[in-house]
Amino acid sequence: MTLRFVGLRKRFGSLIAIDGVDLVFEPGKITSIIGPNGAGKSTLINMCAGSYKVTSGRILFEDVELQRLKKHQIAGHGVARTYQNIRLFDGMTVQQNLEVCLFSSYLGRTFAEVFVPGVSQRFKNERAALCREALARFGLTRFAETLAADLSYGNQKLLEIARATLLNPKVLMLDEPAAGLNHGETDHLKETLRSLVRPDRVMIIVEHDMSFVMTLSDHIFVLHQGRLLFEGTPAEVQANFAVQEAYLGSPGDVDGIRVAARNRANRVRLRSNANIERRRPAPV
Amino acid sequence: MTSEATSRAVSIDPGGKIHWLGRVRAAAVIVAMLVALVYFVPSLPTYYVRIIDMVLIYLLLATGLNMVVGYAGLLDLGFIAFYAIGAYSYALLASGQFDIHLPFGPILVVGGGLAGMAGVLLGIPVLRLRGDYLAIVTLGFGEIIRLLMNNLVSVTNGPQGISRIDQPFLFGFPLKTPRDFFFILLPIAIFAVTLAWRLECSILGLGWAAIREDQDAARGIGINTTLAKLLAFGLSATLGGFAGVIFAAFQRFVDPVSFSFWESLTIVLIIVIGGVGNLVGVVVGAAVLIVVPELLREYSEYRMLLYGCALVAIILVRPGGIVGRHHNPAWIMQKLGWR
Amino acid sequence: MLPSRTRRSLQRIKPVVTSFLIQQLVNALTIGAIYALIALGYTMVYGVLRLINFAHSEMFMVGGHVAFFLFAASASLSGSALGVLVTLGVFAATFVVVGLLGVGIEEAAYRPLRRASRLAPMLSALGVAIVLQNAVMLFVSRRPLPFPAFLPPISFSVVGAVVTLDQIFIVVFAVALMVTLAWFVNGTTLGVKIRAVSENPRTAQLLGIDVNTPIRLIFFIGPGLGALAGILYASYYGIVVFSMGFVVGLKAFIAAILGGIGSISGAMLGGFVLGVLETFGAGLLPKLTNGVIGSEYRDIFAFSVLVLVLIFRPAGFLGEVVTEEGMVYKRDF
Amino acid sequence: MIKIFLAAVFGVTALGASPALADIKIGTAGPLSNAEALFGNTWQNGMQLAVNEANAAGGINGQKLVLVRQDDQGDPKQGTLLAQKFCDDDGVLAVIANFNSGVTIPSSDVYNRCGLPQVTNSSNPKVTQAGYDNLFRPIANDFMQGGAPAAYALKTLGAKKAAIVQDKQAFGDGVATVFRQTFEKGGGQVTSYSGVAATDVDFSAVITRIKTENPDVVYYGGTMPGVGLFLKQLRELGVKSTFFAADPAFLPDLITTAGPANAAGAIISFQAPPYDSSPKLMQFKTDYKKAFNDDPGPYSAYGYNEAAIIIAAMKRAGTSVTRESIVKELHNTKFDGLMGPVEFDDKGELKSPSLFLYKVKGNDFTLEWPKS
Repeated sequence: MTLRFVGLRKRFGSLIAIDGVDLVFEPGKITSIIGPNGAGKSTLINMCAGSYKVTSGRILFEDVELQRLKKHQIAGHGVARTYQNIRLFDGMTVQQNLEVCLFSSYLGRTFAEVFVPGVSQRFKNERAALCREALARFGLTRFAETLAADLSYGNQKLLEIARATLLNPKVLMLDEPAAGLNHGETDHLKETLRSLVRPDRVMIIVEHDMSFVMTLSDHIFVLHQGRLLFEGTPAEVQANFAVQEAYLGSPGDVDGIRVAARNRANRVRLRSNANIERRRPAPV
Repeated sequence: MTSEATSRAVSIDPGGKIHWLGRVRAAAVIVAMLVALVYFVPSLPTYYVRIIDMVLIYLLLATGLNMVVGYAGLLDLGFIAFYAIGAYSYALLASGQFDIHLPFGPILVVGGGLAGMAGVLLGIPVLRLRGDYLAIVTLGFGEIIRLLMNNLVSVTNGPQGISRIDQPFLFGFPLKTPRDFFFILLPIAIFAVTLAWRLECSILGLGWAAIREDQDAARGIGINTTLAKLLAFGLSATLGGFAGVIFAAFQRFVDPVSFSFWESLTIVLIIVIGGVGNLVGVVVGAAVLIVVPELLREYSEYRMLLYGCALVAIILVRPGGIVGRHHNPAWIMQKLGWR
Repeated sequence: MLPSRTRRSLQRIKPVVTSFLIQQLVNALTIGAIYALIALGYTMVYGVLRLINFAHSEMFMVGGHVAFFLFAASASLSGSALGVLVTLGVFAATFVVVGLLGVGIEEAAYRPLRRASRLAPMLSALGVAIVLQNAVMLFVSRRPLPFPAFLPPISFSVVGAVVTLDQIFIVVFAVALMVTLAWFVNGTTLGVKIRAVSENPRTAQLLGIDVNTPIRLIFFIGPGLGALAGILYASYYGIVVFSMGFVVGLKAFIAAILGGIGSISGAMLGGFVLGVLETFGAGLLPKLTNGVIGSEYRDIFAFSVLVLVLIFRPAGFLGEVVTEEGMVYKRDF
Repeated sequence: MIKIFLAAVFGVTALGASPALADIKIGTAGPLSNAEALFGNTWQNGMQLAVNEANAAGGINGQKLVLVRQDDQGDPKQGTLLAQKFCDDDGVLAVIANFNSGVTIPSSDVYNRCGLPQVTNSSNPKVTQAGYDNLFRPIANDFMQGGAPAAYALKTLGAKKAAIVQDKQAFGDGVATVFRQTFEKGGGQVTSYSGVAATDVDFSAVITRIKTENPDVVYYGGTMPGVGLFLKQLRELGVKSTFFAADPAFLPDLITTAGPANAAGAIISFQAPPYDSSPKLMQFKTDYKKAFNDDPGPYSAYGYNEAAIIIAAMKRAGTSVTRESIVKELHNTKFDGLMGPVEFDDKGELKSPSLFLYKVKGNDFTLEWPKS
């Protein structure tokens, strides 16, 4: 039931983003990956989810080598993720954003759904029921009919997580869930995430907000320049000198508020770049 | 956009409680309208019936294309190829060309099947392409098919076309006049539109919408985009094939001229002018794009000039299509009281 | 060791073959140059608005007609020493007239649709194309009009191949225009603005560039070049006719795609490549296959190449590589 | 533009020909807004001329004749739609349709179903295949059009080798095929049989290939402007072979397009004797020029002839001018038309089709065959 990265490497052209990382993620825990910008945190998630091709090494989960699979197959194995820059189906309603997650389990029955009278309504109700839980858990019930694009930033983040949970994943990877949320939202998010822990679920969080990470995680991996710098409990991490070096360049203050603040600033810039890279400009 | 359409369709009445009264009323209205149609149309002058037949044929085509363009967001500029395949399969299997004379019914199935297969086969190589790149490749495919029809003289009789195609029979009744064809076309069109609507509301339709919105994220939640896209290509092509078979049986003559790039554009025009992704729009668009040129008949050679102006005018006035996004079948059904 | 007769006959055939190949190459370059010129218009507009401008082919056709009447009007002068000047004048005038027409069309038919889905302007362009073509047919002429040749009918013989002066002129002129354009886009401030807008309109706007100026400019230059192509084409083939736009336009657009849509040098390359492909398909394939594949398979051949190129290199020869995600924009449909 | 659109939709009868009830309508459908617009338009002008003359002479039993000109864009689909439109309009007693064989074949089914007398200008042999009783073709079919030049090339010119080019349209393909068959049957050798596109303007590749075959004659099956451009480039690339083309090329534009020097010696088949050969034709030419201040198109004379044949039949029908009576009368047509005597066999084909070969000399066409 554990997820392990074995000798994982990723290179973009000349740049080596991940340089031989071996990690083991235990189910039933919240494991966080932290590290300064460009440490390769998101790259790990992207490789695990199949968004990036693995240069070398293996990703083992339930005796399956995930890196050999196609993206949707990986998802089919119960690996779900959220994105650093939110990727919802903007033109669809919240309800649909969730419902479509049940695609693979219902596709086989499409014929019945289309041709057998009544069946479609039954399936719809089944799916609606499943969605209702998720909606309720993330407090999105009253937005069910809103277009995802029209949601507030915070709710969009929640919806993205909700969408991931609807695949009831055995591996749940969240890429900066707290980014850009205000205090209240962050606390609420924390509660929600805790409630998502299952004994048979690996939960991975990539996050810059130190206070968030420290209070939420059971185990932390610290990445630095594509290598594993340190791993341990929040306490151990906070106590560790190397980590402070890597992060602040100066020892002392690790309560992370300032760090988080600075990194959030960086991140905003990062995201806007990412947007431009990801898709060519919309027409004028 | 199909979003609100499906939303209404899926989330009316979470409890799934059925309002029988409303349903009965809606059903009654629809049946009444159908009866009126079936009673009224044949009493029109044959010329109008023929126009309506044409509208229905193009409605079939547009419904098919709408699955690819409107639902899955894959721009296809070569859709006419499948129409051509359908038409030629009837022309070859029911004419003196090879002296094969199969009945209409089976060929309808065969033609649809062949077109569907072609749709999948042409779909496989272009799975990686999207947007205008896909559009151009499909344009290329469309032209290649037409040129093949024009050049493989030994098979298709080239530019001369295939004439004297058999009179189609259905259940022993000959299909001669436009009226006969109206009675065949109407149910087929209704079937096609209903099918499309049910698909739009089904999980497959949702999957297509997700691919249209963000293909990568769609894969991320386990949608097999390859399969979904090929289904879209195949299903739409099949409808195109049906339309083709009927067209050939209707005209009793096929030649490559009828399958030019311009025809492909006409079908795209239909769905865009009606309202992309909205079946009601498709119906309206088909009606407009076929009827307007006929209205302009009286202007003789000035016709196309006015037609062009009309196109630009319509697009400028309603860039999103004549029919608004949320005026979809679900909306109509609700207005009729179906809940 | 071949029997001597065969060898002699081979020696006799050789020059024939070479002259044949050279002749075909000349043909290819000429038609290619014209395709390239028209392709520029498509590629510029597409580069900025991501719009397949179906009306561009009609700009080419209108250009031919405008020039026809300008030449007719100035016929009296053209004989004299002023001939060259007159010709240049006609070129310039046509460029301006059609350029302005292009700007007008953009104002009227495309700009209102900027916020709409990308299919809307494309189809509105289609409507404009229909209007222009029929307007010319109805109000100018149905007949193919004999277009004057502004160059003396001099032809040279290069190892048995016939090369006419206007063929040379067309290729040189086209290349010159494209070089100028490339310089304009890369070397001048206006050009930089154009590039900025085509890179990312939003950002350009944020940087305080008025998006409309570069766009107007593009809709002036693109059609203008198309019109010049129209003149070259008309004088080379000796006619202008209202229906000459659509097919040539489609081919030029394909050339633009082949070369890499959005790239000027790409359009150039694409034009020449398409010219070569067509000539090969019509001139050589039948010879190589002993008529098994006749010249009527030329277009199938050309289209197949297009399809293959796009499938394996969607960016075309010189376009910047596009990812699967990069091919589509949020507001596509 | 919106105004225009509304005007188009609501003011349907504003421009259009919507005749009073008493009028007798003759419908015609041809390409008026596509690449073949020139042919369709000048063809219909020819009919208009005949109709005008008939009206000037008092019409039919005092009833005025009206020519309803429609545009089928050479599209079979629209051809059948128009056929239905004419069928439904009881005022229409005869049609001259269609121009393209590909349109005539499907539309003839429709016309036949409503018994509307149909006189066609499509030369494809298949057109009369169905043996419809109401379908008449007062022109030579492709067999004549393609055969005569081939025979002439073999016998008179003693040609051995021919290169054939055709534009892959029903017409071009039809005549070219016949030319090929006749030429080969006559012992000639066809060095190459190439297809081009009707929309092509650059034939240099094909011509360069033909040059290497150095044939005695080159036959082009196709329409303008293709013919003119082909001929021009043929000469420019230094191919000296005798050039043959079919009647779409019987246009002054051929000479203007190709240039007199290049066009000189080209042989064009046409179904009417020279305009100056008979006063009737000269009259027609001048009348046409007067009416439309333009030279007749290649099919104007045919159009005039076809209309005249129908009008004659109407006259013979006497007091009861109906679709049936016109069909009956058309069958026993004995009419000395613009282009010689017109009689129909039981299949509706012209009994004694005539074909003339013209040679381009300077700026006009001079009769080459048959030498009278």
